[in-house]
Amino acid sequence: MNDRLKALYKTQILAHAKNPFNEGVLEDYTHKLQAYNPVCGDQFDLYLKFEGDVIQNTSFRGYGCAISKASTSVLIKQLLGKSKSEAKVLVELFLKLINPESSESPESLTSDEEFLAFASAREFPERLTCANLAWEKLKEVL
Amino acid sequence: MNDRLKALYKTQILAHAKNPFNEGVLEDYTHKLQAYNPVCGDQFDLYLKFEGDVIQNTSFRGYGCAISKASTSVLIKQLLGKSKSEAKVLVELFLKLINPESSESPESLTSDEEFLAFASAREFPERLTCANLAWEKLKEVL
Amino acid sequence: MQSLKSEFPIFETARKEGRPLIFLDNASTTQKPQCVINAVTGFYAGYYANVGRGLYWPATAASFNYDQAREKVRAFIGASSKKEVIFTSGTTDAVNKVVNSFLLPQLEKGDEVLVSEMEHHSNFVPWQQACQSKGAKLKVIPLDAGLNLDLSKFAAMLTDKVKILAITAISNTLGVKNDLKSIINLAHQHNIKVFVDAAQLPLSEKINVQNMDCDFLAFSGHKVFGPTGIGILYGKQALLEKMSPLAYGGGMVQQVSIDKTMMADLPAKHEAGTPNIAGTIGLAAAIDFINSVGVEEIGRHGAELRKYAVKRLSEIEGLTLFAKDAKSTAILSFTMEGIHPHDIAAFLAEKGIAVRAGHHCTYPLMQKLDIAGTVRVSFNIYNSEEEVDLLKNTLVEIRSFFL
Amino acid sequence: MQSLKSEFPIFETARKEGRPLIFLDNASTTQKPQCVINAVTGFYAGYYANVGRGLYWPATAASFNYDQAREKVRAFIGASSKKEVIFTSGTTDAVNKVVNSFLLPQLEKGDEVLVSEMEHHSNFVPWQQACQSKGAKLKVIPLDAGLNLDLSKFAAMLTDKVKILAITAISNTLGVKNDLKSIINLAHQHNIKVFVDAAQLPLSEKINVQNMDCDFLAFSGHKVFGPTGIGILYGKQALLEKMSPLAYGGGMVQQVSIDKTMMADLPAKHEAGTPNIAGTIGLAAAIDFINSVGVEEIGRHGAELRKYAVKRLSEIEGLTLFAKDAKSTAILSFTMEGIHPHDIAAFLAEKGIAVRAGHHCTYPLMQKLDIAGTVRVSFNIYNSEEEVDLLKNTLVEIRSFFL
Ligand SMILES: Cc1ncc(COP(=O)(O)O)c(C=O)c1O
Ligand SMILES: Cc1ncc(COP(=O)(O)O)c(C=O)c1O
Repeated sequence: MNDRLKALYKTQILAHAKNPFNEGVLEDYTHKLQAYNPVCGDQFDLYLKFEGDVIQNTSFRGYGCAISKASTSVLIKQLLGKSKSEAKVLVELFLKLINPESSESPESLTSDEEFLAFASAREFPERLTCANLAWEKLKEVL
Repeated sequence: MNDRLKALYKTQILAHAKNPFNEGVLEDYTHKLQAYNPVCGDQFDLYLKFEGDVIQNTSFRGYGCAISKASTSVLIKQLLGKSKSEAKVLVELFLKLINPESSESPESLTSDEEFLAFASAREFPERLTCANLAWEKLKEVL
Repeated sequence: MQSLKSEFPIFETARKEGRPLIFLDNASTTQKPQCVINAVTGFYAGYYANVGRGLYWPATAASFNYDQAREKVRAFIGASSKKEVIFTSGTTDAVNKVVNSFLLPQLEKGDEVLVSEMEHHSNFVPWQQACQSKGAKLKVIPLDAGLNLDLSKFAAMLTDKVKILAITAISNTLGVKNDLKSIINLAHQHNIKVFVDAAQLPLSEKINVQNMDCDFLAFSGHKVFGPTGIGILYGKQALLEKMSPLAYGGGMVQQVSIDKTMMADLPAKHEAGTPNIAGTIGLAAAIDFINSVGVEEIGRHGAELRKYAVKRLSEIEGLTLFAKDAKSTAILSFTMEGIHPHDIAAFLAEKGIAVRAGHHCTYPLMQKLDIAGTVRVSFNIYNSEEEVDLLKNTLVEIRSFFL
Repeated sequence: MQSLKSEFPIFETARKEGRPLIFLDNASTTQKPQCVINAVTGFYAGYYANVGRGLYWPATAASFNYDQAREKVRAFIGASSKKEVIFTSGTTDAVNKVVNSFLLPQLEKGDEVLVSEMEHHSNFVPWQQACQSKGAKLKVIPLDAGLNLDLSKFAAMLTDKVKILAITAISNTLGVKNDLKSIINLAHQHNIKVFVDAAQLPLSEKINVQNMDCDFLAFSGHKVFGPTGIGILYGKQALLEKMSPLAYGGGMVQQVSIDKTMMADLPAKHEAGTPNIAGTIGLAAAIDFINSVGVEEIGRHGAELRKYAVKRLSEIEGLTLFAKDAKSTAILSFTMEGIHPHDIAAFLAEKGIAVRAGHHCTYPLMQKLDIAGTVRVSFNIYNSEEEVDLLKNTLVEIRSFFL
């Protein structure tokens, strides 16, 4: 297989796509968001439970390609226990990381392996909407 | 001026355009036809007075370029005194004469100067609808 | 067929990281032979002008070629008169215009419109929205287990409430071809007009609208080697004459006064504004090209490649083929267990293999199949069995990478 | 400017009986510079694919360029967002779509629509027919003696019955330019929306829709050095969001089920079907070309040639110039006593001079002027004073031949 693409899909992404974090419906959610990509039909429901300013619990359910699923899974995992403002910082970081027009190198932005795995998305602008689907949606409640 | 075009407009056509035959309204007409070219707005009313099978009187009134006016004038002149079937033959002859796809040479079709003047229209397919405007309309009553 | 590939410059010039383009997305759009590109360029560089009213060269040359293009389309679809050929900007444009000018003025509450479950959105949503705006009912002809139109259910839907049947000739997702002649015959027995979405038909078989007896038919130039932005609507002359104009504007009037407009005769009546002249000239060149190869030849090659692909892809474990036995078309859809169509398409793209993944603008069909999408491959004259082999081998690699 | 002529291949290749083409029919359509032809060819031969959904190269390249074209148009007209730029097949298409999606759903018996007496049929007939279908009233703003819009009569027509004002920026027959900024301002004071027919505007002055504050604006690519079959509709975002889609089909939906369709966001919502991708890419190249020369420069050159033509043609006896003093446009109409416009055009054509004769799709204006047609000359960057001189001399010859 092609190395460039393999880099994108490498272990982190495949791992999350195959074994997503907190997949399922969260019964006592405070926020439910639907991340939907009309171009490809990918669709994820995100469930968040806020207590005050803090995201106490998260889950998601839906359907999409490996990249959108993994990126949603990473989001759901990373949000856990974060405050609104912390979550905001995280989302900005992730979007910068995958932005092909970003001038900063991925490694200068973070050392988190889960995040860095998505940096290769920069080379695949057509997959950008897969990688940022859930993250862009989350912005709406932050 | 260009000889090719001058040939088209030569004396017969200019003469008819400037001094049309029987221009005006015929009061006691039996048939009135409107020849209209939507592409350029040229428009002529043709008045015919049939007595039995014979066209006893004719006239026309309207507005158009030199070619459409002259060809209408020639039509109005040539129809005078003709029977329906004679008129039919005339119209067919004229249309053949100006048809760029016709295989017969103009001279083999007629020696009538008034007719032959229009043969150059073969070289100007874009003016065909000028030259045949009234003649095509007349077909409807023959 | 392979020799024809050299007539398509994209396969010469285009390399992605050294790899040639293997274009298996022909149901979406087709590549352009040099003769079509030359026809468009030759027009712009050699005799460009507007059509219809100019007395000067190059306006006369442009008008002549525009008129010739209409004649070529007429012959291509076997219509009896050029008056029945209306240029549009594509299939979708044609559907919308027939909905607006033919259906809507007569559609009333309680009326019905028939479409099928395999329609492309372009031949589904316009009819659906028209029905909703008038309180009419959109009825959807279901597919049977083999993913063919359920003809007995269809027969039961034919009532005198139905104002029109809009049906595709070939499913752009499944490659299933409908038996239009008998479908139209049945519909006509109930005085139902039939609109045929022929977007996928012209490279599959020779179209003959008189033989088919459809009331309307449309296709797009870009799917038959022609330029983008051009398409045709065929309509029976009596219908086109009765309908109000598809659009209003320059070129379609006889006379305009402040109170009244007299419309021009067919076909001008339905073509308002400056047409896509270069598009018609390119489409004419595409038709010449198709005729020089032969529609039957093109159709046979595509169908053979589909058959070969069915055979080769069947060897892959966990791969599901849809409408496997569909005949004489060049379109094939499949899914692979546990791997999302987009991931498959992305990996194929890295090998230079262009396929389409997703719903293919056929959501209702996806719902029926209960899937979010498929991978679709669709063949044309520049494709070969070797390319199918490469497709197969790459799919095997993908499977082992993901699973 | 003369050096630019060499960028238009038609002037190199085209000879009619040895004579070069003198193209004075630019209000009808414009010739194409090599860079526009190359952009179209480069797309077809180098990276052709459909846009929007493909994950493979060349689909990503096609999509990128398509999106870039929209951005170029946005900047070209000074819109605040790409969402406000909708691709159409031309000005006429844009007018019809605004009539269908914006006006008709709200138009009621007794309502009024305003147009002017100088409108092109494309910005007249669609509104007229819409009014007739609903029992609404089309009101026509008259021209004053100088053939400018009669602004005091216009002001008196502004009532709350008026649903929309559709007005041209520049008369394609007279070359008269309207003071849109104050017209729109006045209309807005009465809450009347304004549609601007900008077909003749882009090569006359820099467009800025935000400054002009129009609600809708449209022009055609082929009149600004671009390909045929492409045009744009600008609309204020809030209006485009509220309106129902201009057409339905593939590419403009979020989700479709048998009962319901959810439309996509702007601008996709208003663009159904495969777009004229090559057209948008060619239009983008045309905009680059215009920007490289400078809109002001192009406008000035055209206006100067008009002024020069007014001076030279005034020397001819029996020649009547219309709207002689119209400023800063490149269009000039005239008649010659005793000689029909078509005869003049035909003789000019024999010298290789391309002009237009007739009603120029402005019948209402012809009725006002009480003539059947005019000869119209319209200038562009590849025209020169020498060509005007030749025009003048040939007109003198024609006069002596006919009289
Ligand atoms: C003022 C004006 N409006 C509208 C149009 C129609 O443009 P198109 O034919 O490109 O749709 C034209 C050109 O013919 C025009 O000059
Ligand atoms: C069956 C079918 N109908 C309609 C269309 C729409 O064609 P276009 O996008 O060219 O208008 C397509 C292609 O996308 C199609 O395959």
